[in-house]
Amino acid sequence: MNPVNYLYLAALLFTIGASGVLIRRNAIIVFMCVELMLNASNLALVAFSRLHGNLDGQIMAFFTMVVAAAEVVVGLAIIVTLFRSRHSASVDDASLMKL
Amino acid sequence: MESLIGLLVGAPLLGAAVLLCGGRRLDRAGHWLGTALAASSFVIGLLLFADMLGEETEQRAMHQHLFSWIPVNGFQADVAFQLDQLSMTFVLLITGVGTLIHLYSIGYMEHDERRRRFFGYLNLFLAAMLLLVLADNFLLLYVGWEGVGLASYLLIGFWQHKPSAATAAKKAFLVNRVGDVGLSIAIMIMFTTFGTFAFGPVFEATGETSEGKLTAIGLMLLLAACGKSAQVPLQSWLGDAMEGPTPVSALIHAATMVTAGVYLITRSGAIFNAAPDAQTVVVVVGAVTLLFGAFVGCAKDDIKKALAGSTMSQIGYMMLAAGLGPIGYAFAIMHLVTHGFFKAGLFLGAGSVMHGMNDEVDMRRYGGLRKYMPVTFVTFGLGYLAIIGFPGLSGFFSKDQIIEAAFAKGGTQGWILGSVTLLGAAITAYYMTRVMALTFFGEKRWSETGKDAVHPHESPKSMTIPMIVLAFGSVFAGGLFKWNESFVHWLEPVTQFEHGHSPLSATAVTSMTVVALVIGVGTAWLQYGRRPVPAVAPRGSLLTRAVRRDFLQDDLNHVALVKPGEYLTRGLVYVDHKLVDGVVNGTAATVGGASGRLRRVQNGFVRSYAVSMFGGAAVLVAATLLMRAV
Amino acid sequence: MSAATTADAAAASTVELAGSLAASASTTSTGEALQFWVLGTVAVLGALGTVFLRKSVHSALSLAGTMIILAVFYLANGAYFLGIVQIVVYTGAVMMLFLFVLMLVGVTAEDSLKETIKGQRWMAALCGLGFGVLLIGGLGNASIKTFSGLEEANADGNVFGLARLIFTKYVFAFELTGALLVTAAVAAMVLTHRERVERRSTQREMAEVRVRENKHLPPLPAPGVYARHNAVDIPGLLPDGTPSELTVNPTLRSRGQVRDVSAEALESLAALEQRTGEALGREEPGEPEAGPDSNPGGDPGGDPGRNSGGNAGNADPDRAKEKTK
Amino acid sequence: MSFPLLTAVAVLPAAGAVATAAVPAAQRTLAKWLALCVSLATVVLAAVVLVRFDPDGDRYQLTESHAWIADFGVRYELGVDGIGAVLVALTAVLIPFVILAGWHDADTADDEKTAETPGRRWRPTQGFFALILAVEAMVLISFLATDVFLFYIFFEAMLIPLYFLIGGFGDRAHQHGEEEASRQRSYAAVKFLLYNLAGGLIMLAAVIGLYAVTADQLGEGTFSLQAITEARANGELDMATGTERWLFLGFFFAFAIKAPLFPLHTWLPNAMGESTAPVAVLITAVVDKVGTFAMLRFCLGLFPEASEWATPVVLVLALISIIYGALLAVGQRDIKRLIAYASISHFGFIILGIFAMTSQGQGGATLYMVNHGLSTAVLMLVAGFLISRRGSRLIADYGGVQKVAPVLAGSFLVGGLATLSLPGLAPFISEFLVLVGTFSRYPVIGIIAAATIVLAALYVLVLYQRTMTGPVKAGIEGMADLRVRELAVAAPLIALLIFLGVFPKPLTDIVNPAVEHTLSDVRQHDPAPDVEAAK
Repeated sequence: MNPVNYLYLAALLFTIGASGVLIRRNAIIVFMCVELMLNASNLALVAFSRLHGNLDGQIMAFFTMVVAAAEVVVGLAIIVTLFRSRHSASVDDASLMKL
Repeated sequence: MESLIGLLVGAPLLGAAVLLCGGRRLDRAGHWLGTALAASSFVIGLLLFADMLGEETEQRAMHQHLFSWIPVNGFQADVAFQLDQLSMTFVLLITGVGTLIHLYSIGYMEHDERRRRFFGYLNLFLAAMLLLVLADNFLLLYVGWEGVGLASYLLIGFWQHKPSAATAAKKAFLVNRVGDVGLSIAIMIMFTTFGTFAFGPVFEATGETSEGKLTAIGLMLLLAACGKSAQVPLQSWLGDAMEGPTPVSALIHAATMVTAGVYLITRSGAIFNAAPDAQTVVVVVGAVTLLFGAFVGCAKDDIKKALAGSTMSQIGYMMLAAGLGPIGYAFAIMHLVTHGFFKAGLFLGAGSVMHGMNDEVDMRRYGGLRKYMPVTFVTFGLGYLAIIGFPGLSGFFSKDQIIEAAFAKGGTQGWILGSVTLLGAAITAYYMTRVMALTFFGEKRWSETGKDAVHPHESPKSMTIPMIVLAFGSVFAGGLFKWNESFVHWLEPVTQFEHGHSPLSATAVTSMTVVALVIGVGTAWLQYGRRPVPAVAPRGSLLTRAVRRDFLQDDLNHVALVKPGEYLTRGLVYVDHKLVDGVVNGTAATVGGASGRLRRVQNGFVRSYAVSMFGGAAVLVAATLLMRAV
Repeated sequence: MSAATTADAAAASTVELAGSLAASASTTSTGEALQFWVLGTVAVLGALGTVFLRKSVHSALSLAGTMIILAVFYLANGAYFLGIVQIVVYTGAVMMLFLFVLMLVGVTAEDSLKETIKGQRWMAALCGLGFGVLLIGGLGNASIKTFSGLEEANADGNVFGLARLIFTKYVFAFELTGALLVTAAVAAMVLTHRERVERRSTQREMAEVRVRENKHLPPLPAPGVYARHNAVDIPGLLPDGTPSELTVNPTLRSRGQVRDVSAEALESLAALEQRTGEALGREEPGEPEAGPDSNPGGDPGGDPGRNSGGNAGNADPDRAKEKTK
Repeated sequence: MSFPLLTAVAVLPAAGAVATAAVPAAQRTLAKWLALCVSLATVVLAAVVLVRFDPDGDRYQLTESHAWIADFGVRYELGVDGIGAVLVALTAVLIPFVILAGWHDADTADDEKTAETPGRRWRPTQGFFALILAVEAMVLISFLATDVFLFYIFFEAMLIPLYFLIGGFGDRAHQHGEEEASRQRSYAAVKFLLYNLAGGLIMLAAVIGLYAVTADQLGEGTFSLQAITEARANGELDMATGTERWLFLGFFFAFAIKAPLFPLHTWLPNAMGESTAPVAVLITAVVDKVGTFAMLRFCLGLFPEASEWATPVVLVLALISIIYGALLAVGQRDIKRLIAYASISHFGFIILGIFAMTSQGQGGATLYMVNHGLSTAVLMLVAGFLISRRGSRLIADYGGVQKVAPVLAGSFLVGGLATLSLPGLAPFISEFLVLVGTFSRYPVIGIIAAATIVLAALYVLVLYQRTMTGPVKAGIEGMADLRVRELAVAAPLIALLIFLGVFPKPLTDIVNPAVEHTLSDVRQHDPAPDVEAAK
């Protein structure tokens, strides 16, 4: 099997995740889509590491995971506070930056 | 001796400075100071005159170089004076008559609280006028030229509270400015042609350039002269200028300033001699103005305006003579001087009459005044005889010479000019007789009772003495000058006199002049002396009415210049505001609107920002791929 | 070291479980190809589900599925450690965190997929497609035929290899991530922590307030008064059958999770009337409604008496009982 | 190294500005006196410069040169040539009168502030005079800078204080009341700022372009005027025709806005009309001169060929400005706007003289800058005194002033006569030189320009007649004549006008050599008179 397939898959997932970020209004789902994108990139990294035969790619993926974890924590905290303040998890409701 | 020349100008200038900046504390003595300085300037003039007579005919011209005025590389203008016979003639006339009129004004302006300033202006005028005639280059002359313009502006508008006076002053200055444009352009042409505008070098170099340039210069100088000397077509201001106090009319608008044009043309005779076309134009202008002024003089009921018309006409004579070239210059100046005497005398007389008649100027409200103000009557009468050219009086000699010279021009031109001058003489006699009759003869058309009651009385000494002196001048000056051609020879070094060959003998011309005079006087006497004169002017024929309005000159200007000008400026103001400024503000508005629309893109929705981010990322990827591909 | 070995062991076992043979081999077996195509499809479906399912819980679950599949792919690609981490940390911890928050925000809250921002969806589609096409096109001209394999890299264990790199080459980054995690934890606490500024008011005080404001002097009605339901999210009915929002917990109200059953309650009442009417063999149905004007001369107050008393009197109990079932 | 005289000249007012701004709120009067003394001290320094300047010495004197932004070849280079010297003198001389005339201009604002904020954190009086001094400092620097970039910086920076002077301390007299006045003020201020910033922006592009060209051809780029002119002279630097023309246009545009040239003039009437008379004088008599000065020094000095190429257009535009400004002045109903349009006409003369490319023209233009500064100062400041008495800018509200306030009327008349360039007053000389200089190369333009002196007489005399003569209008009766302070403003300026009108030699001696240098930059010579040409 052509190793590039993994990359194709990664690209596909990444794109899907991105479109999800753009389409969904629910902050949590948007956030999940971000996670999806991160995972897609991780897949690509892992595949790269196998392609090149060294572990640096996996290290990158590892760091990505760590950072993702941190990001999730903070992000979810933000969502919760957001929800508390305006009783809704819709990203469109937090549109005070207009004009 | 030369060093005194500067003082000629300096004395009155000092007077002006002191009187204008001095403040109220000078109110009591100010007029005496002004008169004294004018007189001192006259005395200096006499000293220089005596000194000049001592010299040889050829060495008489004096120079005084004060300092370098405007030194810019090629362009060198100096403040330097040149006192030759021509200038000397003017100096004596200006300072002499000027002093007399200062004296006269002391009495005339007695009740005016701004008398100090009046004398300041008079001194300023003297200084400027002397600068004009003493300058040794055209640029300095230009300074004097505009200086007298300023002085006349200030003096015409002296009674500024009268709107009519203010307007007249403005008008005078503006019309003069038109002439000044001519003078400045003439100077520019001189500079580009000769590289200088000092009298000597320019006049010497006339031979080295084309006639066309000289004609251009000549015409421009003529334009200037027309403005200053109220010649057609720039004559319209002189009549209104009579709004000023009478002494002003006498000094500036009769004796001295208005004759500056004649001085200019005589002075630059060298240029005109080399430019016959320009000369012809000068002659034509002179002839036209001669008749124009004469007609106007016939129609006016305002005594000063009648005299103003006559001034125009007399200066027309001078212009004409000056236009004749070397055969005329001397006579032009001679007539100028004699005219200075008798016209000043006449104006002072008129002023004295007005003084006695509560400043009434309408001659139709005078009449039979000879009994009430004898001195005025006599002096005015002598002036009258002089101006109409009564044989033996000064006007006779000078005018007769001019008529002769006009015939001497030769050819049809000569005949035309001669007859015009003769006609002018007749008309002069006519309107002056009219003035005389209306004012001093006939039954009185005023009442000593009623609301506008007047009590005619003789004027104080300070006014009558100058009149008497001037009367003497107007009686004897001509004869003195004519005495074995003394005046002509006196001026010859400057204006190189040559005898014209008249087709008619001198006696013939003289007799014709006398005939014309008799005709004029006779008709006028029949019309005004015998029959009673209506106190209110009859409507008169169309021509009369036209002439009363200076041949509709002002209406013409109004229609041709003032109205269009007003519309033009209004239109331009609108254009500037709407169009020029509109473009600017329009641009600003466009930018503002555009950014306002662009602002809507910032809708605050995270997701639309995300879209643009993602799109940007896509573009970047595309770019990198393209880079690869290329 | 021991941790590493155990991890390796775990990894190995998982590899068996994943059925990926010779994962670290430079060549890919047909088995792996099969696995890729099958699981890949599922992963894509899961991703799509994440994006397009309306209930957030479902999205979360499908995402979790995708992640697990990815974990399998990691293992198949010889990233044993990451595979395990993916499952344990990501699918285990992170997704659970997501679910917690979901619960907090409201499980049933489903956001309509209807787009509110003009043109957003089209732009999104365009960008997504464009991006995907570009990426895939870009990968299209990559000419990679074979893996170079991870044998020597994973020679003494994948975890060992990673550890060597982490603690040598990437040690600073590692430290930084540590700092990052601590910061994140603190940040989360700070963000979610709510400072109580004033003393919590006691029950008595609240009662006094109510008296002062003179509203709801009695305690708020409990849900399920006159109700056939007694779930907390269903408002009790007032005597006239209309629901009373007051009976429901404000949180639910604010989430809009109040289920309104008044309508069905009312119609079930009507149905009851109906059936009782039939049971009593009443001729003209709907007579009680027409009552007042149908028989003006009829004995007034008869109906109610009959309704109540008669009903009670000769109603068949078991019939009624099985009716109510 | 010697004492940095030029720096001192510029720094003194700057320091004065800071000091004035720092004066505590309570002492308004102290601030005023401080500003006045500083400006007088600047006059002394400027006089020293004038004395130390040797007309026959080399072109730029008292030069200072220090590396500033070495990476971009920007240097702090000061130097004074004849033209700069007289303009420095003009600026230094005018500022004290501006300050003296504006003695009470900030009081109203100050009182209001005091009323609404007793704490008086904001100190209008101090601000007003500090801003004036700041403008002076910047103008002086831009007259002295021989480094294009240095010049540019201050050319732009002087907009900021002026913006506040116009907007913050504008004229409160307006026929439609206070708030209309303030609206007009802010409009004028913004317009002034945007207009000039637009010009400056384009100039910045040109400046950078210049750097690029020099960097391209001389190895390392430079902004130094002398370096560039030398390089041009000895052929090291040879710009492509197109490049040079674009750069020239970039510079010229900015300068044409600053020294309002039709059709870029419309900011001036607003700015002058809405600001108080002293500020208006500051704008038209001092700041705008930077524009014309820069045309002479930078446009001609840096881009000779392009200047020659552009000459016809510029001359026509200048001629249009002359006539257009005069006609619009005739049409104005607002005294200050009238003076503004008159200034536009005069700037037309200056630009005409500069681009006539003759020594008379350019010498005349330089003198014109000085004389126009003086004459406008007299006219505008006296008009300001008049307006401050009556509280209206409309000509129609005046009449018969000379009856109640003869001295005021007199000095107004003198200012007016200077504006119509009456012989004997300074402006005549410059105007005539410009006319002669133009005529000797472009006779037609010269004649048309000469004809406009009639228009000048028209608008001045009409203004004088309507305001000063005639019967005394209502509201004029009690009008006080010039006070001592006001007389102290008007009299010296008038004296200066007369003196320079009679004896301009001191100025011409300084200016002539500089003009020669400029002409040699553009490789032009005066046309010889026909008579000598014939020989």
